[in-house]
Amino acid sequence: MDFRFTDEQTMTAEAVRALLADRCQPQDLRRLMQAGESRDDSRWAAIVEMGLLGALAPESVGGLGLSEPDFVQIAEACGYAALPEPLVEAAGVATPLLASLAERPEAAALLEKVLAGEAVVVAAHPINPVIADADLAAGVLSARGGELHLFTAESLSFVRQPSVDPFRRLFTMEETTGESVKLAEGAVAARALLDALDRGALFAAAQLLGVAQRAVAMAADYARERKQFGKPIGSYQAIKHLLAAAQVKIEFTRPVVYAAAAECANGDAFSRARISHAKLAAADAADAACRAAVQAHGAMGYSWEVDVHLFLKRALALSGWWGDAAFHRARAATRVFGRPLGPETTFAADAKNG
Amino acid sequence: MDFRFTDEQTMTAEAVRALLADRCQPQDLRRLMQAGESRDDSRWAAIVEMGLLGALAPESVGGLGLSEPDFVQIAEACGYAALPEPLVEAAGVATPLLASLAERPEAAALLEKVLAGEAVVVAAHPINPVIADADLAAGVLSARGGELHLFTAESLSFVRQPSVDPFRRLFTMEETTGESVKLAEGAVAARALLDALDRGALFAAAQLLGVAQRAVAMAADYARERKQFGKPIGSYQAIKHLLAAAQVKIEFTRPVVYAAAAECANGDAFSRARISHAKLAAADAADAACRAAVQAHGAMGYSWEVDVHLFLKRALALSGWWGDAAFHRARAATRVFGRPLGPETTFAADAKNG
Amino acid sequence: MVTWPERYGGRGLDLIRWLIFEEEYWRAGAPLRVNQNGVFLFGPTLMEYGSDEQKARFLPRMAAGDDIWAQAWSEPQAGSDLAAVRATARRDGDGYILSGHKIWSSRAVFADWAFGLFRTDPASERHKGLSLIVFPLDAPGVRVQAIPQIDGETGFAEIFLDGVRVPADLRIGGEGDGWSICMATAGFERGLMLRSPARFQMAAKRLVELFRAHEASCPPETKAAVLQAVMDTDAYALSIYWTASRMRAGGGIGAEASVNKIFWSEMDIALHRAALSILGARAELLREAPAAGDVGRWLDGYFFSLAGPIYAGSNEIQKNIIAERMLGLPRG
Amino acid sequence: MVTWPERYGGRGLDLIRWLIFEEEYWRAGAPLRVNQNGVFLFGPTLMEYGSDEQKARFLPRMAAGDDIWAQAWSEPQAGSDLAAVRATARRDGDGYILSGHKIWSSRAVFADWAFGLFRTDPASERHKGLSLIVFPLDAPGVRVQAIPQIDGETGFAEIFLDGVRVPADLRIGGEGDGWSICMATAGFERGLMLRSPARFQMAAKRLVELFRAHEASCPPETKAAVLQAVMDTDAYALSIYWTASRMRAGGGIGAEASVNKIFWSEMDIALHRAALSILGARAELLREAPAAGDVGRWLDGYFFSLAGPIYAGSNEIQKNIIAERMLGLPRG
Repeated sequence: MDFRFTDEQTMTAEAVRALLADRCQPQDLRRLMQAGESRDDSRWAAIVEMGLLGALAPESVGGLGLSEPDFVQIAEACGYAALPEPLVEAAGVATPLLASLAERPEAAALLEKVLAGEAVVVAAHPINPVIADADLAAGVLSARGGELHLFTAESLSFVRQPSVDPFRRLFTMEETTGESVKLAEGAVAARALLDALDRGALFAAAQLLGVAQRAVAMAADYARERKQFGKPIGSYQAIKHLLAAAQVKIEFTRPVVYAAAAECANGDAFSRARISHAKLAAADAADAACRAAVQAHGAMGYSWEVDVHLFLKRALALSGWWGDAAFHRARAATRVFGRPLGPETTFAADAKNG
Repeated sequence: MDFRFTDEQTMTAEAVRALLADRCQPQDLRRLMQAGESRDDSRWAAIVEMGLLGALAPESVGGLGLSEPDFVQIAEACGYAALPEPLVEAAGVATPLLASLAERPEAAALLEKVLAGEAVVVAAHPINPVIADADLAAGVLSARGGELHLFTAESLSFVRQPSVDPFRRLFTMEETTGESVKLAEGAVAARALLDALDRGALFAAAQLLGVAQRAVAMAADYARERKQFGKPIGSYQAIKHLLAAAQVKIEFTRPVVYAAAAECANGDAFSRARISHAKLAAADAADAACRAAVQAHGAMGYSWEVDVHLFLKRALALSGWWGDAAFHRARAATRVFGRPLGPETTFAADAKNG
Repeated sequence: MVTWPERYGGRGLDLIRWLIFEEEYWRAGAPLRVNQNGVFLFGPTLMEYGSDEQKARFLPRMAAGDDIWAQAWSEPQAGSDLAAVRATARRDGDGYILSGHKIWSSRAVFADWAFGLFRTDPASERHKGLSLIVFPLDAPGVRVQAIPQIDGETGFAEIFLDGVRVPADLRIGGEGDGWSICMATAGFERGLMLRSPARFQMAAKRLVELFRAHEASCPPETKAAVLQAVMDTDAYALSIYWTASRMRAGGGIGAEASVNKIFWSEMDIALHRAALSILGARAELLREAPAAGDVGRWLDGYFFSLAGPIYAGSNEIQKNIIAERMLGLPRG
Repeated sequence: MVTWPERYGGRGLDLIRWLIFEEEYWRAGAPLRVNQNGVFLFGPTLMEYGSDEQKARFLPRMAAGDDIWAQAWSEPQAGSDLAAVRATARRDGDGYILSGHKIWSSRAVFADWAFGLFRTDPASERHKGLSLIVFPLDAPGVRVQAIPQIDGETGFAEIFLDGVRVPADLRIGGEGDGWSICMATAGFERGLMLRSPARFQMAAKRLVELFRAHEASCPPETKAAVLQAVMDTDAYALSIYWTASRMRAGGGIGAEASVNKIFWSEMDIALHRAALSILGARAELLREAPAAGDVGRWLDGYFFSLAGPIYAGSNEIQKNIIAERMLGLPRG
C-alpha cells in the first residue's frame, strides 16, 4: 500500500487552501459575526466557481468522477479554516448521494443544476438530529420509512436550531406533506444511506483533523509571543508538553483518515470500521488540541478576543456530527471483535463487499 | 462529621511507624531477598509483641475492642514500609473474622492463642484466588458451599503460587478432606464473609495509599539529587508536574479511605460503596505514583538497584487483592445508581443496616 | 456570611456549619453569588489585614450584599505572573493617584468596589513595592469594559484607571505589603471556599439523572465516566470536610489549596464531558434550540469549566507550588 | 537485513517490503532479535558515516548475526543529557586509549562489539569534541557487568573501560563528529525501525483473544480499553506505512521519530494495562505459578513497557523536540 497523494490531488487541495487562506481567516469570520451573518455569499460563489461541487459525482452524469482520496485533503483544509459555507457537506456527501440515485428525472434535473453551480442539495440523514444548511438548499434528500425521497425545499418548512457554533445553520423539518419524489427503497436506499454516512463521517473526521492542527498552530504562535516570568510561555515544559501531546494525537490521526479515504469505496465492515476509527481519533485529537489551545492562551483563551473558541466550537459540533463517539465505537467494535486481526489484516477488505 | 483522629489513634499509628522506620527500610527488604527469604522472624516477633493482633477483636473475647478507624493509619504505615509480614491481613481481617465466630470452642481456643501472639489465623476468602501466608497459619477460615469452616493448618496441604511481589507468600489449598469445624452457615456466614471482604478491601486501600505516598517521596528524593543538563531534574516542570499530579491523587484518596474506615461498621450499601471507592481511588493513586516514580528515576527506575520496583510490585498485587477494579466499580455503581444522591447523602447510611 | 463574626454581619459559625449551609444553598437550586469575591476572598483578607475602621466600614455592607466587590489584580502582561504588575499608586498628599490597566476582573461590570494590586514604589521590581488598595468603581477616572467570553456571557471586565484619586485610608495593610497579602488571599481563593462541594454534588446528581434518561442509548463506558464523576465529587466533599476538621482544630491551609484547585477544576471538566457524551449529537444545540430537549446548561457549564484550570492561578502554577512546597523540589 | 544493500548481506528491498517482512516475522511468533541494535541502529549509521573498509568489515557479519552489537552511549551522569559524556578516548599514536564508565548498554552481556561515544578532545565541553568509536567487548581492559532489571531479567549492562587500546580506524566519521552522528542514529532508533508495527498488532490480537476468554467476567469499560488498544496498533501501522511511503519517495524522517516514540511507548503500556485488568486478581501471579492459567507473559510485557517512555531518549525529551522542531517553540 502506497499512501502518497498524487500530484493532482495535492494541487487541487493546494488551490482550496490558497483560496481559504486568502478569504477565510479568523478576521473574515469575525466580520461575518459582527454583521450577524453566518455565510459569506461572495466566498461561497468563489468556491462554487472552482467547480468542486461535482467532485464526487460520476463523470457519466457530468461530475468530475473523483473519489474520496481526492477530496479528503480539501475537507481537512475546510476544517483548518473553519469554513462556514457547506462545501464539505454539499460536495462530499449530498451531491454524490443525489448522483447515485439520478435515474429519476427529477433527481437528474436537480443534479444538473447542482453541477452547474446553480443549486445546492442537502441530506437529511437519520444519524443526524438536525439538517445543516437547509436554508440554502433547493432540494432535500430524506429517508422516510425505509425509502429515500427528494423534497423540493419550497414544499418544506424548517425550524432553525441554533448551534453553539455560530457558523452552523441547523434546522429541523416540520412534519409536512411536502411534494416529494421517491428515489429509492429497500436495499438500494439502505446502501445509499450507509454510503452517505460513511462519507459524512470520513469528511467530518478530515475537518476535525484540520481543526486540531489549526488549534495547535494558533497556540504555538501565541506561546512564542506571550511572556510570563520574563520568558515566552512556550519555553516552559508545561506548555511544550501540552502542545506536543496534542500534536502526537494529530500525527497518528492523519494516516488513519487518509487510509479511511482510500478504503471508503469498499463499503464493507473493514472500511466502515476504519472510517469510524478515523472519526473517533480525529474527534479526540481536535478535543485535545482545542483544550490545549485554550489552556495555552491562559485567560485569553476564555475570551472572544482570541480565535481559539471558533475552533473549539467547531470541534464540538463536528464530534457529534455524522455519528457520535458511541455510534462509531460500536461500529469499530464490530470489526475488532468480529473479524480476523493481526498485521496481515491492516489493509483487509471483505472478499464480498456488503 | 469530624474527621480528625483521636490522640490515641495517632499515638498507636506513630508507634507502628517508628517500629517500621527502624526495622523495615528498603535495605532490610533487600537483605531478606538476598537471603532468599520473604519474612523477617524477629521483626514479626516485635510486631506481635506490640499486641496489635487482637486490635479489632472485641474486648469480651480478650481483644482490644478497637474499630477500623483505629487501624486504618496502621495499615497505611505498613503500605508505606512495604511490610512483608502479615500484620494487616492477620489483625485487620482474619482475627476479627475468627473473633466474630468464636462461639464454637475450637474457634475460641484458636482465638485465645492468636490473641496471646502464639498463633496466626488466615482467611481463604472466595474473592481472592489465592490465600496469603497460609504457611504461617495455625488455622484457615474458609468458605465451603455457603458455610464457614475452620481448618487446622496441618490437615491441609498448600501449593505455593509465586507472586510478582517477592514478599507475598501466596498459596492455593489442595482439595482435601482436612479436619474442619463448621463455624457458621446461611446468613451469618454470608454476613461474616461480607464484613471480612469490607475490611480486607479497606485495609488494602490504606496500604495502597501508603505505597503511593512512599513512591512519590522516593521520586522526590531522587529528583532533588539527580542532575541532567546542569540542573536537578526536579527543577524541570515535566518532573514537577508528574509528581504533583500523583500527589493530587493521593490527597484526594486519603479522606475517602479515612471516611470508609469510619463508616465500615455500618455494613450497608453506602459504607460498602465507600470502601469500594476507597479501594479504586487508592489503587489508581498507587498506580500513578509508582509509574511516575519509575519515570522520574529514568533508566534507574528500571533497575533492581533502586527500590521503586518493590513498591510498584506491591501496588500491583494489592490492586487486585480483596476485589479488583471491576468488582469494586460494580459495588460503587450499586450505590450511585441505586441510592439517593446529593450533598445531603455525603455521610448517608441505610436506615436499617443490611 | 456564615463563618464571619456576628459583629460584621456574619453568623459566627465554624467551617463545618458553613459546609452544611452550602449543602442547603445548592440543594435549593440557588445561583452563583454575585458577592462571592467579596465574602469569600476579600472579606477574609480584610478581617486579617484591615484596620478596625476598614472592617467596620466595609464588612457589614459586604455581608448584606449592599456592596458588591470585584477583584483587580491581573494585567495584560501580569497573568499567572502577578509580580509583573505595572499599575501604579502614586502618593499624593493624603491620598494616592491610581493609574493602569487591570484585566480579568470578575464581576467588575456589576460591582461597586474593587480591591486592586498597585505598585506604590515606582523604583521597585517584581514582588516588592506593591500595595493592596481598594477603590470605588464609580470614581472619576475609572472605566470598566466588559470582556465577551467564549460562552457568550459577560462576567469578566477590563478596568482602565486614569489618574484616579483615592484617600490613603483605602490602602489595606502597610505600604509594600501588597504581595504577601495577595498571596494569602489567593490561598482563600484556591482553597476551601471558592468551590463548595455541594455545588459539584448537585451537578453530579443531575448528571446521573441525565444518564438515567438516556441510559438505553449510552455505551457502557459512559456509565463508567458518570460513576467516576460522582465518586470524584464525593471525594472532593470528603476532602473539604477533612480540611475543615483540621482547620477547626487550629490547622492552616497551605499547598492543600493548590491540590484542591487542580482536583476540582479537572473534575468539573470531566463531569461536563460525561454529560456531553450522553447528549451525543445534540450536545452542540443551544438551550434555546427548539429541538434541544434536556441539553440544559451542560454546554455552558462545560465552557465555564474550561476556565477552571486557568483562573485563580493556572494549574501549571499550582503544580509548581505542590512540587516545591509539598514535595520539596527545587525552583526551576 | 531486508533493506540493506545486497553487497552488505541485505536484500536491497524498500521499506514497504521491510514492513511486510516484519509482518511475517511477528506472525510466525518469532522473538526479539539479539542483533537489533546492530541491524537497526548501528548498521544504518555505518552505511551513512563509515568508510568503505569499515562497511565491508562490519556490515556483512552484522547482517549474518556473526557479530552482535551493543550500544555504549549513556553514562551514570549522562542519561537523557547525553552531551554530559565523560568517557575519554585519548589519542595515542595510531590508536586511542578508551577509559570511562558506560551504562544502560543494551545486550552488552551477550554482544561482541559496542559502538560508543567518547570525548576525544579533553578540553571540550558538551556536544563538542565527541567521537564515535567502536570497540570489541573482549578487549583487555573492558569489563561488562549485567544490571538486574525490574522484571528480574538481564538485558542491560554497565561497561567499565580501563585503558582499552583500539586502533584509530575504529573511529566512525571524523574526530569530533560523534554528536551529530549519534543524533542521526537516535533518529533511527526512535523512528521507523525500533518497533515494527506487526509486533504490536500481534500483541493486540492476543489481547482480544484474552478478552474473549474472560469476557463474561469483564466490566464493559475493559472492552472499550481493548478496542482502543487495537485501534491504536492499527493507527501505528498505518502511520509507519505512511512514513515509509514518503521516505520511498525521497522524504526524510525528522521530529516524526519523536512522535512515533511517544505514541508506541504509551500505546504499549495501555495495551498491557488492558490485559492486566482482564486478568484481575490473577495479574500478580508469575507465569510459573500453578494457578496462573493464561496470565502468560502479560506481566513481563507490562514491566518491559514501562521502560518504553524512558529509553531511546525519555518521552520528556521527545516532547521538547516536538515542541521545538515541529511547533517552533523556543528552547527553555
